[in-house]
Amino acid sequence: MKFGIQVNEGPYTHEASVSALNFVKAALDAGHEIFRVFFYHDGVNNGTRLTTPPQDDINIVQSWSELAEKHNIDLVVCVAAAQRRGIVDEGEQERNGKDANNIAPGFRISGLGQLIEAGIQCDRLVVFGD
Amino acid sequence: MKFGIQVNEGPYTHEASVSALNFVKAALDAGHEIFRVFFYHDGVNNGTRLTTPPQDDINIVQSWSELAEKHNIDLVVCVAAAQRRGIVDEGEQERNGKDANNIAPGFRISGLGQLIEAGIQCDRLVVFGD
Amino acid sequence: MSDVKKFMYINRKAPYGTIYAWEALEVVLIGAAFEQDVSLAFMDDGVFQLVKGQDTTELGIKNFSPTYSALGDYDVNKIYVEKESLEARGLTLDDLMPLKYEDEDDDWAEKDSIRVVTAAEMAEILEQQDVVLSF
Amino acid sequence: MSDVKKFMYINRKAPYGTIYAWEALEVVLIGAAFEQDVSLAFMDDGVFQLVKGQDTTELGIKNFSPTYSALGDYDVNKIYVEKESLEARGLTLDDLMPLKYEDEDDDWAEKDSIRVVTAAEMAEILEQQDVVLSF
Amino acid sequence: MSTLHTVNKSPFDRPSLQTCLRLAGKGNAVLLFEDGVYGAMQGTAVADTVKEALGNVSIYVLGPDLKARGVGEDKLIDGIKVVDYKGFVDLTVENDKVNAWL
Amino acid sequence: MSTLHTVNKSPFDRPSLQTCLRLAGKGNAVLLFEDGVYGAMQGTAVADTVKEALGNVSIYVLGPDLKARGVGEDKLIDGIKVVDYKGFVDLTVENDKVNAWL
Repeated sequence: MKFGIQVNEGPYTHEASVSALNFVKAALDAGHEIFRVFFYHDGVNNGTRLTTPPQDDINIVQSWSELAEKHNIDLVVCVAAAQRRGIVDEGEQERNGKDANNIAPGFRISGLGQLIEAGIQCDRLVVFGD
Repeated sequence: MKFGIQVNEGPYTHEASVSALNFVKAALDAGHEIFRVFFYHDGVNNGTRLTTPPQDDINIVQSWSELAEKHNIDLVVCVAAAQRRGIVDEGEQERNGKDANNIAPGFRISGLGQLIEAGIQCDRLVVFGD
Repeated sequence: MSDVKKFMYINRKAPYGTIYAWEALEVVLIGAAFEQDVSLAFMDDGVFQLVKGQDTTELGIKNFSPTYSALGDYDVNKIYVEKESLEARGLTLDDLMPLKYEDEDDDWAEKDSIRVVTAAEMAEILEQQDVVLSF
Repeated sequence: MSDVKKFMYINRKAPYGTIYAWEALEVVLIGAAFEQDVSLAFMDDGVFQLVKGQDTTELGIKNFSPTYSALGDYDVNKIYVEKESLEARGLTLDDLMPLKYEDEDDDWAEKDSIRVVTAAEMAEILEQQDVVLSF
Repeated sequence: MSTLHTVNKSPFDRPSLQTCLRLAGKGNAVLLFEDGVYGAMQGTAVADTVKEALGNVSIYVLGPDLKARGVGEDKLIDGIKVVDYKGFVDLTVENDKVNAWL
Repeated sequence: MSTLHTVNKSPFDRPSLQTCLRLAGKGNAVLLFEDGVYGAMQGTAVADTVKEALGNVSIYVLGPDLKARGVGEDKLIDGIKVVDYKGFVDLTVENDKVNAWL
């Protein structure tokens, strides 16, 4: 079965990211397809490579990046939500005249249409948030 | 009177940043001193210069930076909270082996002791959060 | 399943205190371009989003409430408000913005988009959906 | 005002669902070095922070509950838990971790840090504080 | 010592107001702001609790947050006073400390 | 069409569980996870509401979230079933859609 996942909260602050990670892993283990993970609201903060979490805790950003690479999962950060919160890739850096970017490997920034498309294309959309 | 301010939530996501900004402005107008604004939890996200908010809305990060410059206010971002959330200055960039930083003008990263010190030194500590 | 899915956006949070209400509306506006069968539900503190007379001037932040009135132009005209949530908050339909749309199947007559429904009716409406987005 | 202030940390949120409980504890640990008069209050869902037997292995995240047991070593030993909040959640003192400290004024006798107090008693304790940090 | 309690949560969404009113000392002040202003409205499911509390504490509500939410002052429970941000600052000065019920 | 409702909020902190149970259709499934697992406990202020709802919907609770919070399975209301993440995924498959009560 084809799943779309929406993540609305930032890592560590709220359990939503970890729940989504565990759900995605379990769905993959059961042979399902993850069509896309869409990061909205503070969920966009899952996509910064500048975090340095405590060594005795999970590295959430890295877990997403590794999962994306291993299973070729589409991790999409909403551009409007990202602009408000300072998540920037090279394209956004140039477009908005910023002097740095912070997007993590495996994530891409795109529009809200990607969420609607996930809703249309997937058999199930599962939302994790606050 | 001497005020310490604690901000626990990120800009836009929660009204706390705007409430704190409006409170600080009103306190300054009334002739009070702002000893320090301490950003904790998701409040550290007030301190990234990489935001590009919509042009028809308040620019919260810039409002803090301007206020800090005009009134010489100490804006302190908690280092532990910042590491979890990817807010990085030059020192943190070097220490944690990051390839970029995103701290906004007028903010500095320091320890939780700065919050306790504000509690000890100030006549009033006012907390804005969720 | 047909090509058109029934999309339901559930709004349960008050405006301004947090950004969920505004960012949910941004999804609805983008989603309108995809020509799906769209409904909005307002319950719990979400009903406060529709209260008329919002004025954010003194806070210095954007007032996004006029956007609700534009929903009709985007063919988003099924807006369900739970009666029980209104009542617990001391509100009636008169306290809400008068959201309208022009019905192309009825000679472009202007009609009300908001329908106040009971919890039991809302439960039935929810059952009929294909995709539920929650804010 | 004396050099020592009465600091109260108010904990009202459940652990793990959000980070407030854990980051509040980090403030308490740092604050302990400042030799102020420290108390902690647990009310509403904050009482869940003290429930014994927490095991986060299957979630794959850090279990920070052992840190509460270390508070006594930091001279943080006034831990007030509101009775009404416990009762609404079906909890008793037996469900909580047995937090202890050694009383240096009483020949290092081991004593309980947790004191279950009524809302009326909690109100009085709050009145006596100089600085309140809320999480 | 007198305390200013601040409540920024909707009383329909969180227990903050209820807990604040249960634990506020006699004669204390309570300021409702952000989504907390909904607690100042007449005719709601919590209005009776708030009216009763007015016998124990003074209750204030932040005008700019009321206006943002379209809540007219004619909709407020009698005895609740509207203040602006300057009034908020004054309340923190008049009381000995601030307790935020987040 | 059958719906899986997910509730990730403590019933003592938010109205999510109450609203979910008010609006869930007969025969629907409800999964309690994250802070929502507190709604599955016996002897609480909301336990009677949850017990009553068991006549209308099936209620599940996520084991890993229970363990994290130190809530033993012996503390659960009779009739609530414990699932792991695989069970969570299965529930989303068995039902036609998922409605998250955030």
